[in-house]
Amino acid sequence: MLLNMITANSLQLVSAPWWRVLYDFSSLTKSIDEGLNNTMGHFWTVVTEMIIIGVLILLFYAVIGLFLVYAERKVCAFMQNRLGPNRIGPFGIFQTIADLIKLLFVEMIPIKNADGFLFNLAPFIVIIAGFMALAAIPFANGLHAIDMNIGVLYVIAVSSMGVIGVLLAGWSSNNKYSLIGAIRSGAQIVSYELSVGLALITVVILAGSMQLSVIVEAQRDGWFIFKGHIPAFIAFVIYLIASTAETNRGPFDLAEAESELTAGYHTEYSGIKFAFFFLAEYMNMFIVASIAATVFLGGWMPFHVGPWDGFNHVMDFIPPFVWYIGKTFFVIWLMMWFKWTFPRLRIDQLLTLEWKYLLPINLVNVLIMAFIVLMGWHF
Amino acid sequence: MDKKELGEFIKSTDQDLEVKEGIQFAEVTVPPSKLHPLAKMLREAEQTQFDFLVCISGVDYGQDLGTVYHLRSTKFDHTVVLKTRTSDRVHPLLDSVADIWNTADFLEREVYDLLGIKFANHPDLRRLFLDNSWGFPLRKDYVDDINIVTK
Amino acid sequence: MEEQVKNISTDEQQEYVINMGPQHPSTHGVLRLVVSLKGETVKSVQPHIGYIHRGIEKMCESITYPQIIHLTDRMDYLSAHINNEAVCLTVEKALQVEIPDRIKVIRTIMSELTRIQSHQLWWASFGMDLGGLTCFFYGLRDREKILDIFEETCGSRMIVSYNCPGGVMYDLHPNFQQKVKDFIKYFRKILPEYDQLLTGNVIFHERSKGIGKLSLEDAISYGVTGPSGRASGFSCDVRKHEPYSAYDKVQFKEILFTGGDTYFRYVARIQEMWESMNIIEQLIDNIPEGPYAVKMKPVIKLPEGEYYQRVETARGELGAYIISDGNKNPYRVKFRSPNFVNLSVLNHIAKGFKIADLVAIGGSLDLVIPDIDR
Amino acid sequence: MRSIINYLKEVYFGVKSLLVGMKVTGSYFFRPSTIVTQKYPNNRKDLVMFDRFKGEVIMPHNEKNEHKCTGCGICELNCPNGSIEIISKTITTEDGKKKKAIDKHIYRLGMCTFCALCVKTCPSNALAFGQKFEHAVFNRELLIKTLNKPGSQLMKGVE
Repeated sequence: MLLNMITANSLQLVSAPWWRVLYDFSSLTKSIDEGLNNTMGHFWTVVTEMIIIGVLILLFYAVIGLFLVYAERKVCAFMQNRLGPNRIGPFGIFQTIADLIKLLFVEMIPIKNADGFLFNLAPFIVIIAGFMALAAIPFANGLHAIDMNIGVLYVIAVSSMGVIGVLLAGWSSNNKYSLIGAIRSGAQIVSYELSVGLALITVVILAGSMQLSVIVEAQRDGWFIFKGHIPAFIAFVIYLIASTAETNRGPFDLAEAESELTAGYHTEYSGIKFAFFFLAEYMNMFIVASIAATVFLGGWMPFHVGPWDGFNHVMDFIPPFVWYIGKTFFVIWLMMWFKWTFPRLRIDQLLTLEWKYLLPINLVNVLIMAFIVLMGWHF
Repeated sequence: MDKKELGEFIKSTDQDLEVKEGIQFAEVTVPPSKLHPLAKMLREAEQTQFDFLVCISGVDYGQDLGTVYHLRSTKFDHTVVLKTRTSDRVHPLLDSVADIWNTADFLEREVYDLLGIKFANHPDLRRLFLDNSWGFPLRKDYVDDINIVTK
Repeated sequence: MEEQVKNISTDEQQEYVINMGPQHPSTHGVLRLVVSLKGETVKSVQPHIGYIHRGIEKMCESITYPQIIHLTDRMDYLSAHINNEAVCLTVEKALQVEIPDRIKVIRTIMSELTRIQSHQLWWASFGMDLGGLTCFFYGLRDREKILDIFEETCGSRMIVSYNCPGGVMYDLHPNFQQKVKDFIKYFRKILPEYDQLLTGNVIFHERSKGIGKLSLEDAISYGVTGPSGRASGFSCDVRKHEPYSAYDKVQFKEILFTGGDTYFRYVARIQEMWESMNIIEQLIDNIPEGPYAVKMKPVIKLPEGEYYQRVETARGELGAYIISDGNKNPYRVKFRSPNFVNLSVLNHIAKGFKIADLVAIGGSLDLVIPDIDR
Repeated sequence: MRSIINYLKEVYFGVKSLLVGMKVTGSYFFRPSTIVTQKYPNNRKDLVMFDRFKGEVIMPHNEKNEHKCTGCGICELNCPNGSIEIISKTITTEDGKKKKAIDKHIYRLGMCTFCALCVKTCPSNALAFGQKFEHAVFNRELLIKTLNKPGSQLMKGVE
């Protein structure tokens, strides 16, 4: 009944052909909102919308997580002269689904002397942090769960919440390797938060706003990575490095450090709880990549070159959502490339890299960027 | 120095030592009490400088238990073999050379583990491969009905 | 709950002890390291070994000399051919058998191929220890080519059992020469890639330079041989000092460095791969004609006496010490295995470094656990 | 000033070395032709092992179900781990003489280390290596094999 009404309403309001929606989701979302408001009170509208968005994000989370695991395995396989998963389905595309089913049915081993409550809580904290960050990301024109005016700040704040889960997991496992991994992770994320923040601030200075939709809109005539001269590019590189470190991925995967700490903070986890950590790692990667895409590479904005109108029209023809996904996956691919090329850093070198190299460069970079903006030298 | 000169040199330091020209190397048979001083002398003497202890092999000679030391000098590239044996099969005790060559630490632990020869003044004489309850398998009188299968 | 807190709390006196192994990704086998930590800094490392102690020395006392050879394969399985050679040379020395040149050359080529494949696997696993997983696959990919050459000639890939007293088991396969040449040509192109991926990498430099420094005096005193010893300047290459097989006929450098840290142990092995290729190239085109094995008696009995033969495996000096009482079985066989001795230095050089460095140092010593336990 | 230049140099060479490494993996990523792994169970049909490959010890029989094993027991003696056992029987030959012959040549694949001593030392070349390499079975008993086929006989002219 409700669904019927929503679809009817939306179809009424969208007079243009259906594929127009692909280029601007705002009319669709607006019509859904209005339709709901007409049928029920304001409170229930909000509740229903929350449920819809929750379910959508949950599905998105699962699909993206599964796909990224598969993509990672294929990418690393190709870099290592291997075929990668190729058993289940054509080119092994159902491999991760099979893995997921296995993880669902696998026994969850209870840990003696583990702090049961915290042990069970930790994976949820990790995964909730990912969910919350996903809310603020503009996926396409008008496809945006909450458009906060402090979007960048919100994302930075929320995405670093995951470390609490990691620390809890490491501590409550009552395993020495886990504890070392968790403490490493704590030190690592606390330091790299700085670089992530400062790299984003460089762009915030350029855009003049923290609202992600405004930042995307400001890149209509050119992405910030091109508009911002060299400082924006440096900020992008620093953001890539720091966000790789923040997501605990190689070459900064010290918290897991397979050859040193077996599996680090999630050594003792099994079954679906392990799957949560596993999924959260890929989801965090997706989130940082999509922020990089949004802030530096123009989000869902197509690639435009100033005076070339014909070229710009062709670019406009590709839907914004595809642009967004494409850019995000490009950044993810870069991060995978890092992981499968470099050896791991040591914990003190990791901190040296942050405090001796990234932070000073970043601070100087912010200054230069502020100067450029002040003088109006940017495009 | 070749094996003949080495033998003569060692003989000149102590007339009581039994020096034999073996097939490959000069072989010196030392009583257990003289082992450590001789080893120290060979390590430090200007002409020999045996600074590299190649290996310590424990041998069960039937009546006696003994150890064989292969020493080499990295400077002169000559080798000498020291042999010592003790007839005490219950509490065999030899002097440790771990203070002269660091590598003797592990090599002596191996000998102790497999033959039960104890080394006095060894820094950390524990069994290496086997359990404490295990016998000493490289002895000729070692019997193990479960693990040794004879055709 | 209270008990739990007591277990976790660490005060100044209490050491944070972790067990690395026996099942641990970085020990490449069943080696158990009891590591005392202060924070992340290693205070002491106690190796606990013996998980795969099979009593090879005891077993050798009850079997004949040709049968011993297949057991030596299983000590240092990565330099299986060279281990075989140690026993064969000892037996031949004792019986004073004159070995024709062809056999010597075949053995030398095979030994050097073994050395290359061992170093390739080491490179692969060392990269993995440092966290660069791609190295593992590149190393194994190239090693596969050598294993194919082995398989074609010897019938098996890793544990070849190709040597026998008096020669080798089979003649070289007709394709052997061409395949080895192809491999050398291929590997000369690929080896610079190893350098690009790892040797030149700034992260690798940070991880390896100055880590686990072993001085020359300590290297000699601890008896660390092989590339690990030579990285400290310990001139211990048996191939140079006491040439066996055809090593006196070829020109090659002994790779010596004075740094003695993880980085130089790494570079020493990379350089050895180049040198091994040089040696093979000198020999592969002029393998003399002749029989591939000398006719030996069906039952080999060594004359009474003691025989010691050392060879240079991929990891250091392997000594085979055989005491014979004139029977067809040896009276006592002792193998001076390089890994066992190299392991003893681990505590000395890993002290004061981080856990991650311990893994790197362990990897750079290139330990093969079955050779330690025997 | 010098320290700043050194600092920048360090950053430059560091980044450069990282890019060199990334070039290697990246170039392989775009060259799928360099993939070396095989889809093993699928390519089973065209998988040819080398002719000297030591898969298992077999006793070749000719089309008349005859083998060359005289039952001398040299392989049993030479086997280092006792994986060969020969059970012999006494048969009466055509000209009425009693003769020792092989009843069962038992070969324990599970204990075999493929040292090739039995094949090498066999005086009548009765043993050889087979090419089969997929030996996994569910029951350990199945690894104990009788090499001579039932009803087989000694080949004429082999002593």
